[in-house]
Amino acid sequence: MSDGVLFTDPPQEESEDWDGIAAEATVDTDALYLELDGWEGPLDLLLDLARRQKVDLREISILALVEQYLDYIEQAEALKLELAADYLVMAAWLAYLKSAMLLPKEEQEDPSPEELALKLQLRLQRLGAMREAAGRLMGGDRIGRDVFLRGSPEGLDIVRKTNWQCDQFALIEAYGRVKARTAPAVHMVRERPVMTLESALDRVSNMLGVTLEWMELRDFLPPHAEPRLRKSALASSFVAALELARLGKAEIAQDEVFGPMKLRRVA
Amino acid sequence: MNQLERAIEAALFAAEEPMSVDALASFLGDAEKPDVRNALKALAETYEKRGIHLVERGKRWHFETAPDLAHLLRKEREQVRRLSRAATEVLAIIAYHEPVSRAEIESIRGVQTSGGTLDVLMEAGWVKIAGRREVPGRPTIYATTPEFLDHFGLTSRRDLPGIAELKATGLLDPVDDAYDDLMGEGEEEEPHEAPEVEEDSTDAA
Amino acid sequence: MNQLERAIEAALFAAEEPMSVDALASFLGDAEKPDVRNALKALAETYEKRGIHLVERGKRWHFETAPDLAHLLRKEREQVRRLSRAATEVLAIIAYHEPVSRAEIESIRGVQTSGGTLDVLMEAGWVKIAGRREVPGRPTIYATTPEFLDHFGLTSRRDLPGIAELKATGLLDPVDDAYDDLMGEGEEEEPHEAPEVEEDSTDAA
Repeated sequence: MSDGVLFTDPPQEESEDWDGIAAEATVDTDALYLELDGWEGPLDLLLDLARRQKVDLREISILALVEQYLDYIEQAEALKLELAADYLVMAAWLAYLKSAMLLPKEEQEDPSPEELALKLQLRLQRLGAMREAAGRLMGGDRIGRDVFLRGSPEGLDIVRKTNWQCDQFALIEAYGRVKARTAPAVHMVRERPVMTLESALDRVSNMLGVTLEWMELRDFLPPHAEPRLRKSALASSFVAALELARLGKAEIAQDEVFGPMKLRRVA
Repeated sequence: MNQLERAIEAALFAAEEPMSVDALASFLGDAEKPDVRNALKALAETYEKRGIHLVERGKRWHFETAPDLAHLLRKEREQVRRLSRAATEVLAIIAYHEPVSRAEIESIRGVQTSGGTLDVLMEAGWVKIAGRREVPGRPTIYATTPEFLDHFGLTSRRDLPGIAELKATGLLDPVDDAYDDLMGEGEEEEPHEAPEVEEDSTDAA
Repeated sequence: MNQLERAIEAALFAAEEPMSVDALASFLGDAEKPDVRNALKALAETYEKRGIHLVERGKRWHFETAPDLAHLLRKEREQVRRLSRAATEVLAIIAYHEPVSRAEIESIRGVQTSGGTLDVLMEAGWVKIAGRREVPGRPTIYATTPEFLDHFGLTSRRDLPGIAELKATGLLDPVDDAYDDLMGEGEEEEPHEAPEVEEDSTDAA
């Protein structure tokens, strides 16, 4: 690093990107200026004061810097400006540093004032370097300001193409499926040996009319019927018996659970 | 290459719309129109053999990519997908009955067929529009393509098994009969309560 | 001019985003990456003196207008959004120190950084969260993006103005390290509040 390289005044055109703070541009060194709102913290102010000494930061007199800062804060207070707390904290710390630097060395405690001063100097150097770098970065060829991209790019077409897969078997099977599904459906209703409730009702009430004696439900079933018809007849006759009982045309009796159900006409 | 050419090149590149000679001349401040015209011609010549061309369209100039590179600038991304069950059925019906209208397809399938299904088959290159049927409404009719035969390994449509063969292989048996056959004798005749569902499982392996 | 150069020229011209060598090679189908790289270099050279330049920014290539024509093209164009001084500084610190935590940024600036500043930079697409530092508290660390290089016209982070000198003079090192260096050997073992920053190796070509 050559002397002064880091802290040459940034090129003027950069200031257009700096948001209204522009300490270098607006400040007249001789005039009283207070821009505490503009400085982002005490370090910022210190850096600005340091740059006013117009020497390389490595050779800056920390003592002089401290005095300027304290003067500055004093002026601000005289003007009854509200000072952010961190400016005052820094002022206190710098006042301590100043007194320590003025005292004979032997009485110093660790860390030494030289160390503190050096570290402050190092910090200012780093901040200054970054500020300089930011200026140069902003001064580069920026898209939309210095260089321009294609106004209306066509864009690259990405065409999605589907490669459909199917095979002969699937095709034939599908046709079979359609054919099978839509073949005219002929429903053959098988004849079943059943006794309907109506016929059971007729049959039971007719048979009841013959006698006044108790008859077992079984006796109402058609004799010699095949087993499936017999089952159906039993179910229908049972319901018919219940229906006749409900209508008051018949009485039902059963002596024991699961015993034979008996039926007779109501006289 | 002179400064005017450079400026025109940059201006046309960055412009959002094609620019006329007038627009260019006024944009570039003090440029004379004949100079602009000459510069445009020189630029167009320079670009003639490149990947970008400078062209005049309706008196306005702009850059565009060379027409012969169009195929390169369109990237096709292929994606393998299995034909859905519904599409397979429609394809089969077209293959067996072609040429066939959509209404006929629907009547054979017994379910409505979405237009998307036919689009898929046409996109796949297996089905094409084969004209219109000369009946009221002049419906579009569909047929299979040579690519269809190709893809399915058929020499001609006659290679498709006939109804008799389908029957022999059991492919025409209603599902319940086939079930009964498998189960011995069918004691219970079950009602077919579930209506045919239009399936659209694209990835049914 | 060969076909590959023409194709690359056309593709980059038509593309809406900068393209990497990889993207170009895969887009152009069967192009070999070394060939693409050579073609890009040849093209960049061809355009060097023209009104349009072909440039590499963070490993991605795009066309842009020549910087010296800025004065012609700038008019009527919307100005680039202005960054506040705070945002500018934070961006520079991130770019020169990346990846870097907010505490480290603040220690360099000597002032608290509002979250809004980082948000602005992230919204602009120039800064991204680059993970967390594996130290107590696991602070979030930030780094710049390819769009940052793009926007500021940098080929890679090594192109950052003055970064080599800053590195050589130790101005990118934490204050305590620099102090120890100055003192010869560090007599007092001081805690490094800002741990050594790992150099981002992604753009070290």
